[in-house]
Amino acid sequence: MNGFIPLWPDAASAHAGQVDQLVIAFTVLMVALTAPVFVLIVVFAVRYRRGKAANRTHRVNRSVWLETSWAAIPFLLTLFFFVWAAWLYFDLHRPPADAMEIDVVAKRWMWKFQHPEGQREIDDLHVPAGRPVKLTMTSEDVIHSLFVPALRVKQDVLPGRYTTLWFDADRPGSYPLECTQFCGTDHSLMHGRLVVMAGQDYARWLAGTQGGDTLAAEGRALFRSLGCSGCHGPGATVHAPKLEGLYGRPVPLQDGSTVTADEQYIRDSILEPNSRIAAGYPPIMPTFRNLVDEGEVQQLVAYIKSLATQPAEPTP
Amino acid sequence: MAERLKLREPFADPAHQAAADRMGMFVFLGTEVMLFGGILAVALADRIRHPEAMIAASSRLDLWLGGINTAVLLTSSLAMAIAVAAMHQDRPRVALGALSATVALGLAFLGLKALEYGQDYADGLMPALAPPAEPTDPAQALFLNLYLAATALHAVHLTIGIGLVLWLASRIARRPEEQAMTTELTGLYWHFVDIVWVFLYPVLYLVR
Amino acid sequence: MWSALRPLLLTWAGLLALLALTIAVSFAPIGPVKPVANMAIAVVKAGLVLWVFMHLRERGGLLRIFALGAVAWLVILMAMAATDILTR
Amino acid sequence: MTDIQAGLPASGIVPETAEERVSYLRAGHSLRSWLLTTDHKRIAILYLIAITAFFFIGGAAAALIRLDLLTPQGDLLSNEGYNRAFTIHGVIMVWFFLIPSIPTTFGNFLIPLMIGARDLAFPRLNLLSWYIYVLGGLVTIYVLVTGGVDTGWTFYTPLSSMFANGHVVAAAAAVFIVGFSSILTGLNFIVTVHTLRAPGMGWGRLPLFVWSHYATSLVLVLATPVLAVTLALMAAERLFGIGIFDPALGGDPLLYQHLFWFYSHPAVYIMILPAMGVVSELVAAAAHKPVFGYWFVAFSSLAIAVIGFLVWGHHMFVAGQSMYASAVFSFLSIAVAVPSAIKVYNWTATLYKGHISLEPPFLFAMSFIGLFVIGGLTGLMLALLAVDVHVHDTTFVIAHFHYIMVGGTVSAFFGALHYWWPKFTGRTYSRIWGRLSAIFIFLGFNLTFFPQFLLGYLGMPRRYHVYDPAFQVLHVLSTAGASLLGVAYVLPFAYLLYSLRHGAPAGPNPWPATGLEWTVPSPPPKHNFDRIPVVTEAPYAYPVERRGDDG
Repeated sequence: MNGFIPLWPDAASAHAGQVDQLVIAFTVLMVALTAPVFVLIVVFAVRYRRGKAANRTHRVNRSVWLETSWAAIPFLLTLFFFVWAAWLYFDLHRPPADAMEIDVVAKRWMWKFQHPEGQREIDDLHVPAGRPVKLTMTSEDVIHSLFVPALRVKQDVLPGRYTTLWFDADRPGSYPLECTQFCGTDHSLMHGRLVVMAGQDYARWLAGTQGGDTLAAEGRALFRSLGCSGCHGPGATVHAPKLEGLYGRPVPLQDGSTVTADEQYIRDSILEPNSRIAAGYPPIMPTFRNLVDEGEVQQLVAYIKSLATQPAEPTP
Repeated sequence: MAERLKLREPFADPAHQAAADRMGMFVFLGTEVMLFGGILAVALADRIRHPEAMIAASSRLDLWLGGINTAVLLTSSLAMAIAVAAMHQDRPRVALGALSATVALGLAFLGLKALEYGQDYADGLMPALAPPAEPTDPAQALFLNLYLAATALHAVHLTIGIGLVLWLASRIARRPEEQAMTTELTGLYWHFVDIVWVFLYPVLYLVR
Repeated sequence: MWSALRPLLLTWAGLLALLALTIAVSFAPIGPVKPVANMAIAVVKAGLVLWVFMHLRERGGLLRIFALGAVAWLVILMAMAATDILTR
Repeated sequence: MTDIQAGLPASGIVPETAEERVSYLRAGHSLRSWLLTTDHKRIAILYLIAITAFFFIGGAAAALIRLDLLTPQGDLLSNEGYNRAFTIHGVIMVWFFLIPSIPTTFGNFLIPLMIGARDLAFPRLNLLSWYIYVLGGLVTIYVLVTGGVDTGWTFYTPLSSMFANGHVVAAAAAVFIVGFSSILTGLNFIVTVHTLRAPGMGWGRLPLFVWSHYATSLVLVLATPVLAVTLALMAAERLFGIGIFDPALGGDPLLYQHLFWFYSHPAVYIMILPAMGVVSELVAAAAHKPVFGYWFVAFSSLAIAVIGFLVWGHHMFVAGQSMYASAVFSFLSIAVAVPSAIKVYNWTATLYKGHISLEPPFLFAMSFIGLFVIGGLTGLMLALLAVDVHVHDTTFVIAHFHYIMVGGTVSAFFGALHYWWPKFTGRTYSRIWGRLSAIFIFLGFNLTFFPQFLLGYLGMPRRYHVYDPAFQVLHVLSTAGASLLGVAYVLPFAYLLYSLRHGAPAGPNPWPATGLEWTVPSPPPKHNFDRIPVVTEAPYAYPVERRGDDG
């Protein structure tokens, strides 16, 4: 994005390159389909000017074949681009399993990022180059939208729900990161930088920043201080679902359906325990909606996910 | 049957004007279908996202009072239809009687509805207006809010309907010979408000 | 006059019967098909009111289209919104 | 116009002509005769005055926005001021200018004349619709004067219902009210076209202007009520705390977006369909030749109206909508572009072997075709899922819909104004100034909005008034274009109003063109036709000008 008038944004990921190819190819098709309209209007306006002699014989006022063809052909050509674009879009919605997980909380007019290693950042996000990164995002108030132009990715951040966004930035550099869903007074100020760093630079950055507990560790502390361990802990006597090995496993619900225990299910069970009650358990869990904010819920979710690897003991 | 109506600008022939008036009324009722349609769409969305909460909240509503109200409104529709038939048979006195029955039944519906609202208010079924002692489950509060919004909008339409019928009755009392068409149009509106309740009743009360 | 009232009274009786039916159906343990049954009965009741009380029986096809056209657009709104909510 | 070669009209005051003395303009001089009129022509004039006022208020807000964006830090307005400026610009332009512009002025005036009727089916409802419009307008002026609203014209919840601090409920009430004005206009047109066509005026003989207004009316009548109930629910949530979309209760903010866009995408077809009807008339009159493929163009209006209801999800590709639903909406959004492609190609084919004159209205029509094509194609690009992920909610989208709404609908509005002005007022205007304003509007418009395509792809978010300094040059170009556009828009009102006093009498058919409205005197008498005409031939039956024209 250099030069006196910037004309094309930087591309910092393979996906960005593919979107650029799609846009350029589609523009070529569009110019091909519409150049005749612009040219012919001018040509006809000159050649068939009122009062000017011209060969106006054989005027045809309808031709079903011609009209059907210039309706169908552009449609079919565009369908090819529809499939190409849909393929890229579906690819955006399927994060790789080994992606690095970063939790994001959007709050009126700032972005809060939480790295699994415990680092916390406001508005700026440091990520390693060449590794897929998956952002799990939620909002504490209104709808925001995380947009990184250099990666050609954008995803709205909704209150009361997790939305995800993943990217694999391969070119180190500092790229703008913005909020693109109008969220109130300082919507224009809710931007920051996505700093993509080469492997060792990122490691040095990680070491340099104050290495507090990892996200899961803070989650465990919260798990104990809020009293969750009283029911869900190993030595608990209360009949409550065991959380070891829960993450990613299908959970049978009381109304007979089953749901996989993803971040969304764990979050909902913390904030609205009665929404989807596990089968065979009484709905006695209190809501923690006013006790924890979204950032702390993400820490609890990180802790429960860290329990996924331990074997589940038989429930008492 | 010759259309008994007051001819007005651009129309020269009564049957032509009658057809236009009926078409205009049905197009207007089409817009009302889309207005209440928005609320039914919200109900469908809530039903898909929170099935058990919907069932739990709906079962807390007074099914029988709703049922009686539906019967009252259906009967008022009958009375309205009789009024329309009477006006087409040129029997204004019978029509006035039927219209007063329609108004009475309409007011009865509103009265029962107000009674029900009082009951709901006391039972904490209106979380937005009177937060109950022990807080209702959020998803149930969602349904109860929708119940309040939908029945309030319907009650507003019913009140407008009652106003229209009273205005119509006063016109028939003064000059009965030209009011057949106006009676039929008011009847169409009244029957539409009844149809809205025919759908609102199962959507709100019978979610079992 | 009586000949005009007869269809109205019959329709009214039909409507009340359908009301009783819909309440009864809501108690019957028929599980997932219940909302469909509720709506079907409501559609029949609405159809009766439209056909007899609103005299659609005596009206031409065009007016019937006008009377029922809007319902098609409502179905578009509900169906496409539901596809999103169900497959989210 | 052929007989008046001089560019400027005859100098000095032109006395009242015979037609004017008996025309609808002179049927009653008192204010009361205007404010209580049920004559569709007078109501059209009342609407023309009202929407022009709102056009300039909305335009002023746009000027504020463009001036504020001159500098990267946005020095003219505060954050709050900028948010309220673009919100009031959106609300006024969408609901108080674009949606009513062509149907309530040219639709009201011309549909009865074009189908051979003395008035619309419900004249009193027509006047009521104007009063409802004015009431909605007054509430909007109240909102504007007392501080405005800061939610954007889209009023997304939960921002609008729980966090915004402007006059959200009053703005929602204003839009709720003005919605009923559109419903009444749509209802009036549908019943009029069905019941008041002159003998012999079958559906195959309707001018395409009437076809497009019929399709617009279907959309008006079926979509607007959903907006009314959505804004009512949002206002209830804000005022009484009746949470319907409240995420804390488990409500779905996307449900608000589904209901809002179910109206708001068909609303953009309400804005463009009448413009397409105008352009069909202008292209036929410019080429002095029937429109190529009458039935295809007529049915493409209906197709746009119907398919327009199936595509709203393309506003929500990144909003958290399921990817399967997004794919369905993306496919249907590509399908909805097909009828528009038919129209554009058919208009171009109409010019082939015509007798093309470049009078001001026909210049506006050609600039419509050019700008609408660019707007339509960038719309197709936005319908592609992966592209929309990048450019959604950036100035690329702003440029796209301004190319269609300003490049399209406003150009067609000015084209219609210049084409039917002689019929409205019986006076002709200066053709030189007419052509100049068309050219200035075309240049100013492109200079304003083409840079915003580039800015959008570069990643300049929408509704931002602080931006990366590297974007400043493009913003300055855009603001320069906006100032040229602002001046160009004032020009027509100068020479058109001047023509009221000084314009030469236009006569019944100045262009000359076909259509029943050109068979009555200009300005037409109050009762339109002395005798209701009997239609015997197809529309656009232009006489063959030269031997062998028809081969």
